[in-house]
Amino acid sequence: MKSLAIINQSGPITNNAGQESVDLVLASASFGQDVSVFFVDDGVFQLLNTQKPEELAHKHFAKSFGAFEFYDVENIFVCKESLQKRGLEKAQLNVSCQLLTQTELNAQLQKSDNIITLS
Amino acid sequence: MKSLAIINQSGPITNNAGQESVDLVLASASFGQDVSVFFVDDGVFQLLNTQKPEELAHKHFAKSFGAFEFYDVENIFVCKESLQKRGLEKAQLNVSCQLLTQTELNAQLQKSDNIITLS
Amino acid sequence: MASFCIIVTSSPLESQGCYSAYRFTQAALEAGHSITGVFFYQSGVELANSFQTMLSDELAMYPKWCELAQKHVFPLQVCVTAANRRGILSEQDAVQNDTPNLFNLDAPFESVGIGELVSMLNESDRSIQF
Amino acid sequence: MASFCIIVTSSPLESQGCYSAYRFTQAALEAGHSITGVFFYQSGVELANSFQTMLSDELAMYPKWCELAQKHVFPLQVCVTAANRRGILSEQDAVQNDTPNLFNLDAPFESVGIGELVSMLNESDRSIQF
Amino acid sequence: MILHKFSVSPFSQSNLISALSRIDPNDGILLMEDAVYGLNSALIFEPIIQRTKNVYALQPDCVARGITCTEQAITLIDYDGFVALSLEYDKVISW
Amino acid sequence: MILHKFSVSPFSQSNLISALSRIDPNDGILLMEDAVYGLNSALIFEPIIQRTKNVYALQPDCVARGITCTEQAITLIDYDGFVALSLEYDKVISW
Repeated sequence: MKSLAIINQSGPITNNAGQESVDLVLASASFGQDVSVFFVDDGVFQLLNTQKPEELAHKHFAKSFGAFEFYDVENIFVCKESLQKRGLEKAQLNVSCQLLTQTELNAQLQKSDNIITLS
Repeated sequence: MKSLAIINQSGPITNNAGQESVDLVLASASFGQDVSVFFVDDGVFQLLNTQKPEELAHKHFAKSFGAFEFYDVENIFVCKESLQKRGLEKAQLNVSCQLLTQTELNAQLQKSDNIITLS
Repeated sequence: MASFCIIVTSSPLESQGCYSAYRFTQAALEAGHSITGVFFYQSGVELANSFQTMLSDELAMYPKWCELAQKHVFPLQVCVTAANRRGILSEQDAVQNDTPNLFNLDAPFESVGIGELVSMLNESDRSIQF
Repeated sequence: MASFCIIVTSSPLESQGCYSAYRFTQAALEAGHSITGVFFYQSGVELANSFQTMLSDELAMYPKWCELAQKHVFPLQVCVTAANRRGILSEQDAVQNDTPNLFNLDAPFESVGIGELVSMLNESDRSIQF
Repeated sequence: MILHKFSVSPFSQSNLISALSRIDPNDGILLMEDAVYGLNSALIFEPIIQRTKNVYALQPDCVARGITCTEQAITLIDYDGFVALSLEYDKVISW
Repeated sequence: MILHKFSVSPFSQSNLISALSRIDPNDGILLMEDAVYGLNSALIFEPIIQRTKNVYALQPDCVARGITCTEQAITLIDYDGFVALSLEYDKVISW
């Protein structure tokens, strides 16, 4: 089995990338793939614990992040620089995750056999 | 009859916005609408006279700009700042047009009843 | 009271635009304004695909637009050329293709030329694009 | 010689990605490499809509992909959930809807689950996304 | 006067910054959809409120994204306010 | 080592600038589709060629857009070269 990195680059409401990322993470993990999930650029907005997509009748797909650990998806990495640039702090995030510097992010990506971005 | 401003914001090959802008310009003009065409941001790349979309089997829709005058579409405005930022000069453009400063651009847009952007 | 022409050029799944346009239209009607019509162009035409099948817990914009347009009686016009390029065919397109049942653009959506947009713009006090 | 898994996530009319993927696939095959398959996900599934009708002087990617896949015998797999959300239905989906003729996803394209992507990734030396 | 409407994230796309100098001080600016993310960064909203006094943000889009607006110079509106605003200005551009 | 592939215009989207500091000096960068527009501006391509010596641009995409590459540090490749390049690196990321 190869390892797969899934990189989220878009906010949660503007398009379907977040939902289709969750679909991909859960399906890959259930097929035994070694999955890591990354949140970079506007993708970090998916993690904001104050979001209420119900306000716009949108599905709150970020609640599915809580299911990641039951699928043994434990590598959840967040770009520290992307957070800072967007005025966000770790305490505002809705999932337990590791903050990575740009260099650490590159090192983690080097470890994955395949990489898919969703934007 | 009201006047219509059509603003191009995307380059010629990446998506269908350029073709669908031409469709809109020619159809509106043939229905007697007073049409002005604007090229701003990456839209100015549609005007580059060295482009060869045939290299990628894409249609060279920018050739239709030559037909604008036969439809009495004579107001073709180009954002000077967008050109400069992208390293382009007026001599490289494929259609006769007026270069506008940001202030002049705003003034022209104030004159149009309706404004549609294509990006 | 004013009349609005609503233009949707963004794809329903790649932008919030189609939803924002719906909420704007709803609010305008509630405030007593009228909607001359909604014109779907560029990727906006994807909203008119009757085959769209969302999962049960996901937002489905297609039935929402149908319901609103039928309740308040305003047209949902779809540019035929933009639609055909994106695999959205009306019954008339299907008849021309000699496959009369194979279409996915159905009432209350109408397949029209761009001229209809020009007419709508001229009949409306204000146009708003999403 | 290597094997490639090609992933297409961009819409055919909103990006050059679908064309770039085609040229890459063609070049890889000409160099003697093999294509495990092409997986269409997100807006990339729109390429699989058999109703797409381009004007005669416009680039039509649908027939190009069909021809290349049939000549070199590799699968064109379309994620069923992503496709259904975008109004792209297979014959099986149509049968389930009790409208057995109303489908626009046809051979050589296949409607599959995401598990097929995982299998392709594991069987390929390299994956490239467009 | 024109109401300039922005819908995409100013962190990932530059159309707001590019359009800013095209906006007249008497025009209005409406931030909605992903453009409301700009409210989280003074680096982004400062140049906007310096350009014109008429800056609005669509509150339902802020609430859905979990974004709060702390800047007094920006007026929060709902969809009813959006409809009214579109009639206060002569026309709307969706950049 | 990773080949970082960019496809959108650096004039309208910021993903290239955002990703740059995530790129290792031994990684490669491929500019294709609208990203080749960056070749028209030293402000854009200078930080790229300073990040890594391994910078490539897809020539057919330049030709189609009418863009010429004057910077010697950037290697022009065709689709055959793109296929070869994707195998020289361990993996490809499409930002």
